[in-house]
Amino acid sequence: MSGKKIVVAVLLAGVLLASMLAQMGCGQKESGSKEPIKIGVVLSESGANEPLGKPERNAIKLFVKRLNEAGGIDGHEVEVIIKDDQSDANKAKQAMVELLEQDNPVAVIGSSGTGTTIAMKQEAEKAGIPQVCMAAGANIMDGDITWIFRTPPTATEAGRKALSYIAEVLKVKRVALLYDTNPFGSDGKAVVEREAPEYGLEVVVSEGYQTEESEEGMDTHLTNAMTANPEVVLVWGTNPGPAKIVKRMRDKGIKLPYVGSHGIANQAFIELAGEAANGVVFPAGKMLIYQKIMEPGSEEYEFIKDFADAYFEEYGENINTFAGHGWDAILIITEALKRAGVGATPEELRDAIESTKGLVGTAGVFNYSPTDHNGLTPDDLTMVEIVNGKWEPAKE
Amino acid sequence: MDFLGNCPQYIANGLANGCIYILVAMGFNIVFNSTGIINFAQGEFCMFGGLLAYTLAASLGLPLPLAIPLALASTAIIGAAMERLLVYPLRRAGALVAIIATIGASIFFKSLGRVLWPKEAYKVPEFTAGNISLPGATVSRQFLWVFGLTILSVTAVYLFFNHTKAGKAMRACSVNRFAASLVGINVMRMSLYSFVLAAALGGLAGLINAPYASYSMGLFLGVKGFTSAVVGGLGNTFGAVTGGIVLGLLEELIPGFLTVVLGVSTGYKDAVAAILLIAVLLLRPQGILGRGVVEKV
Amino acid sequence: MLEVKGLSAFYGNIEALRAVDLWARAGRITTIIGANGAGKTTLLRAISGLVPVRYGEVRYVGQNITNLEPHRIVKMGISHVPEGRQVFSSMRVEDNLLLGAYLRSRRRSGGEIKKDLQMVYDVFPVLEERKDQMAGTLSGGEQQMLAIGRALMSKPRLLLLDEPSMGLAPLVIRDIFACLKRLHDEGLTLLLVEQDAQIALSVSDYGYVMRAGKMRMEGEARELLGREEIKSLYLGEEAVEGEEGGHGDKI
Amino acid sequence: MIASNGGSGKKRGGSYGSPPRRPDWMGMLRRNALLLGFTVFIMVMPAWAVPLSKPLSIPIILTMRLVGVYAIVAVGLNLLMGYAGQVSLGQGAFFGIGAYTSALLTTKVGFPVWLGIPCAILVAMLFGVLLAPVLRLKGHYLAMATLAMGIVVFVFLREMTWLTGGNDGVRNIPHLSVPFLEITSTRGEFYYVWIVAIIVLALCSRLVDSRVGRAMRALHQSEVAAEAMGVPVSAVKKRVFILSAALGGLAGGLFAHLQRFIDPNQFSILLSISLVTMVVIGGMESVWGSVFGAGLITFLPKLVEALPRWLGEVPDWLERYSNYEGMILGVIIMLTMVFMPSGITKGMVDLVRWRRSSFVNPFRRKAVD
Amino acid sequence: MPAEEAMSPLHEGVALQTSGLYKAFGGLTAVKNISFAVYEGEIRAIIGPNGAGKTTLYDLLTGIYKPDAGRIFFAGKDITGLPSHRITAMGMARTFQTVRLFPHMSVMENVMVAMHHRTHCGFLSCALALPPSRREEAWMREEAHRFLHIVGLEMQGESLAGNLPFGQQRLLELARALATQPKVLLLDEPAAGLNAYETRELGDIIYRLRDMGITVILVEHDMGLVMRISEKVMVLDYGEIISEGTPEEVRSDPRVIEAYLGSVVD
Repeated sequence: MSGKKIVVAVLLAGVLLASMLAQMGCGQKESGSKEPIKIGVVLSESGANEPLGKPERNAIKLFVKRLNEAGGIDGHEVEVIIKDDQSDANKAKQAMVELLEQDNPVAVIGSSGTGTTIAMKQEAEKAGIPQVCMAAGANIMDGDITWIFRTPPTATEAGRKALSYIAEVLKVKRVALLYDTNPFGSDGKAVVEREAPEYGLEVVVSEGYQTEESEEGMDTHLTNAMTANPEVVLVWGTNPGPAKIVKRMRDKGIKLPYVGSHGIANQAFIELAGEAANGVVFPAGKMLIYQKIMEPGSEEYEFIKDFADAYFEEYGENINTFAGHGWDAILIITEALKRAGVGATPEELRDAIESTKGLVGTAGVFNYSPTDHNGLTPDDLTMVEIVNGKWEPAKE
Repeated sequence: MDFLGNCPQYIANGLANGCIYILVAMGFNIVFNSTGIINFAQGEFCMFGGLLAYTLAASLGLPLPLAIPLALASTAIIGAAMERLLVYPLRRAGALVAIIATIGASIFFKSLGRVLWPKEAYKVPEFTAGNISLPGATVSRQFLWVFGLTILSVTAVYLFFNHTKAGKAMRACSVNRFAASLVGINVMRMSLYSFVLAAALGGLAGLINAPYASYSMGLFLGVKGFTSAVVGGLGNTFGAVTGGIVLGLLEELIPGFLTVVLGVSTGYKDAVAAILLIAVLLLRPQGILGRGVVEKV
Repeated sequence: MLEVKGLSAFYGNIEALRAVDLWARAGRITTIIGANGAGKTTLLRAISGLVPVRYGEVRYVGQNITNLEPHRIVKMGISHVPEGRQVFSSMRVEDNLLLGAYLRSRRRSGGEIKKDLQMVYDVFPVLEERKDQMAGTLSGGEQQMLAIGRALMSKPRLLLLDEPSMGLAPLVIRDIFACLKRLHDEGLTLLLVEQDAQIALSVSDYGYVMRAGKMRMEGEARELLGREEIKSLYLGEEAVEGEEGGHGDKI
Repeated sequence: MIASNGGSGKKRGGSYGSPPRRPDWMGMLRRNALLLGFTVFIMVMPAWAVPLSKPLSIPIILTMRLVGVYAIVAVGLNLLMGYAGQVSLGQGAFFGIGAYTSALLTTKVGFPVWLGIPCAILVAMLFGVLLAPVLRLKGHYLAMATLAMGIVVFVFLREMTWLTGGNDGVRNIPHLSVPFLEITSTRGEFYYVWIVAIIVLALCSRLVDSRVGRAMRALHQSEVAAEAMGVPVSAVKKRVFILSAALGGLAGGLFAHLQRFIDPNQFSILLSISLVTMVVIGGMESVWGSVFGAGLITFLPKLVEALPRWLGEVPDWLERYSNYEGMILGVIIMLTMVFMPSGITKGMVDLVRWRRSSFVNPFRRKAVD
Repeated sequence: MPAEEAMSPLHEGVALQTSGLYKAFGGLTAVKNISFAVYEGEIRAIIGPNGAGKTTLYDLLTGIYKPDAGRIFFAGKDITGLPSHRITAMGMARTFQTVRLFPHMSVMENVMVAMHHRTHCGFLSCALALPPSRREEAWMREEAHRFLHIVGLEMQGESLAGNLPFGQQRLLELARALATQPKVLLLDEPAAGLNAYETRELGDIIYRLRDMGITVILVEHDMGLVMRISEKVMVLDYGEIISEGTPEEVRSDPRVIEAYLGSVVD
């Protein structure tokens, strides 16, 4: 017992010491002329949504760096406090509360995934602070939407875009839906099953798969789906599942058209699926192929080009959709701050965001309104087709 | 009926997955026989096999016939390191400690895999691309490799255990460790060999499970492999063959049946292996062949 | 050939051996007899490195082999036939025998191993008849022969035998001992541990009697065979008890 | 004392009078001293932790709420794994079942929270009863069976969308409450959780030193001997399993109302494994060790996350700690098992006492013991 | 033993009786047709060479194994096939050949475990430390102390069982078995590993137990002890009873001598 006490004592002493050190270290911070504007960011930098969180983080950091170099907002620097939620709703909520309690940010950005965003949303509502999320889940906007805004197109927009493509361009009726059993996939499944009748389509089978399954496992799902005699295969998931499916489909000589989700709007899909990727059509933000569908010199074109060049210079990578979502999120907040003024209350800032109109972002033109906090419409999306391993605009 | 018409395809898919499970399960059995522990990091060996093959073949551009043996050898070295640094020091520890230590290793390996290969998946080159049509089913050419290499590995392992001195010595250790040390077999060395062999088998499973490998595949394959080992009778090296095939087939046939005949969600597919594992453990712990060992008090 | 000096060993917390001295001369059969629980098995296991030695030392042809790893000791030419036979039951008889030659390089002495295998088959013809059977299916006596044969395959200079008679029918015991005698005649040194004093001493040259982890008596085998005290050492008598009562170690 | 009449020798000159024995209350006091000390420590914690949180950049109280929740479930797991020696890699399942029960009852049926949590306990216990047959298995088999159990529960939580909402999860779960009072502040939640946790800890530390606890520990060390001493081994195991399920359910219930949003992915195998890690690092057979383990595992990422703020600019890799958190945890687990198999708390106690007993270099070839 | 006697209802004064016990493991018959009766207050020794089936017989009696054939009667009831803890609760306790203490528990706790079946407080009562459980706990401590006193370990109550020297571990095992309040106590090689002094002390303790009314059965290799304390000796060889009688009778029985010393060759 006495040994245990000693341990406890040592621990206590350690904590006290650490706290003293920390206090010393903290004194140096307040050197800037004006107090910085704090924006909290919660991202999935690890875990299942890591491919989303990392580019988002890069974009946000880059945006802020450029903004501050340009003098910040009214001479105030912008400081982002980035936390990782590890793709876990519980950690996201924890991170959110930490931000609220410790840093008093004017707004928060986050998170990358649907579950994590919902966990944060509840806290944003409770605290009354604007939140801009980068998750696509349609169900995020269920319930109260006072404080939450979003930058990416949702499953609803993407789903509608894909369904209208199936109905109007492909002109077929029977849809086989394969979806990932993860949150992204099940969200898409819900949207597709709900919206399909409006486009006169019939979802003849919906088959859930797990993205880790082997190609043969996917083949079983595909076989199950083919029993229903579909005319098109619609796959709603993130890598690598859709790549396995399309590869398998083409290997087996199934010639049906393959329509994907915006979850495969990245280079990784092309790498993973190889040859089989050719002919795959999916809805995506126009940014993906902006050089091909936009007029050079137009506002959108220049905005995206600026972003793409800066991003490439900083990180040596090409932009992708997720980086774009992060860029849009911080853009929307900072633009609103400029309009509402640095000292704006959360309510004023929220109203400023809600009044955003015609703001050109990477994902499209944002128009928020009291009833619509998604900002985008299906028209901000475009159907992309993979041709020879490159993204091309699909025939409309 | 549609379901019956699909059956050849389900069976082909089941066999292909079953082959992978067999390789993983044999790894479990070999280690269990020579050390008496279940290596929870066995699935991570598959991860290393697949991802190392990717790095060597796709990133470094080595030709496949060179890249694959190198990937296997590296995985085997990882296995050896794990044995020397973790299993050997714990040779006298109880089951609980061993279980947790190998779980620790599995967490470590997985995280290491994520740091080294952070993307959600990598494409491991296939040995030969393309596919073959059979009546009622289409299989990839890779399937032939999987099938062939599994048969080859099982045969090789069989020959090793029955016709080589080292193999017989390893068997002797698993039959009677005490007597093995009496005839001059270095029992701890055999434990090292078993890890090397198990890691190599796991690595092979990981890399022929092509074309996709990711850091997260370990748990998935580990659970399936262990289930196969138990279904075939834990410790029975060749029971793994039965176990792997049974699990592989059930895993494709049951969801096929559920969707096509009953129209129930296939999301439950993930639970097939787990439920089978619990059922076999409770009802027939010696495995369906009944020749495995049942753990004593 | 083998010299044990002041050997003490523990089994867990039990002090199984207390300062044991022993000398096995080359070319002779030395026997240790004693009732069960006397520490005979522990002694053999300590010699072959299976039980750690706490105090004392074991010397074999002049070298100190105390606490060497078992496989090194086998390599030096000491082979141990364990109590209860311990054959590899789910392996073939011939594989069992070949495993006995595990430490010998097949490349260098492949021919010799074959010859030795034939030699074992000559000594125990029944093993040749059953060479493809699983060892576990043999009878007790056959398993004992297999265990001895396996030990011979390492080409030992000293053979340690632990209770070769245990659980066997008298006729079979006689066969086994006849074989041991024959091996001895061929020049092998034997260290035998037995409970069956009569048969063991009758084939031996020199004998030790153990009781409660100590050597209590030693002498030429023939002489020991005649002594009455042996019986009391086995079946216990107050006289013996009293003699040691005085110097029992304190705990 | 009736003892030694009749026998021929009474060696130790024992008198017939009452033997010198240490009064029982001394031990009780000592045990309770730790408990009381800890309670005081927790109760005054906000006083010093709140002002410290900001400069340290570690949200101490906020994190401590979760530590309390994890401590409850880890203590339950420790009873099962550390004391009774039955490995479970599926404890997250009971946690999830508890969380979902209370969340669904309060959001869909309209139960008050203070009724939902007891229901969570009951339902988790019910599942404990249903799943108890796995206890027939031992060692590795049990470990794998419980792992499978965790997977099955996870898949069903995800797939039974009509009940659980599937991946959409359950949201807007009410705050923790006692009758007539909803608790919404962090500090309130902290006290709520820790009062429950301290009660659980007190009960558990009593339990392990009682008749039942002794039976548990005995069967861990030798089932045959325990059975031979009249301990109904399988019944005791089963009860401990159900108890640990109940504590899992309780913690899950609290968790649901703290987080107010749950989805199946929070209750995957990873949770079970990190619970095992807490128990192991804190120390098997140690109620307080589990609290320490829960604290360490929960605070470690916070500490690393805070480092950049203490040190100013730090390299990018340090900032992305969560990427290699697994490596660090894995190494900690392996080192603990190799060098301090009884856990860090006990290992440290041993080191402090300069007792080398549990610190024999395991890499040495020969152990002369 | 004549079979008809074994099959008949228990005689007055018989503590434990078996009839025709058989147990085989794989192909090996470990125990063959064992029938015997032990009378109340007797000290009975079972001896025999290694592998004679003594420990298996114990395992059958205490319910660790189920016999393939035959019956066991104890305390007037047929206890064949009952689980171990039930048999213990009925009043038969045992010690183990290889000490099976609970090494990480204190000496006192080891003994208290053995009182499990005599106490009743459940999880709730124990966790809440309700008055009944506290009373019970106090009573158990007192009882445990009493048993430790019998074997002379009362001073070591708080030390860890695993840290005791071996001789004391044997004694503790004995105290633990006593704490189950047995009518019949089965000792499995209690003197193995003890020195002469300790063995002698053990003999005295066994006498004392007999005087307390406990029937003692012991399997033992230390013939000095066996011959000194037992009233009747039973000799097992190859799983069968080959001789039964007083120590003197057994010692001079040629079959016993042969079993131990072996037959004369030539």
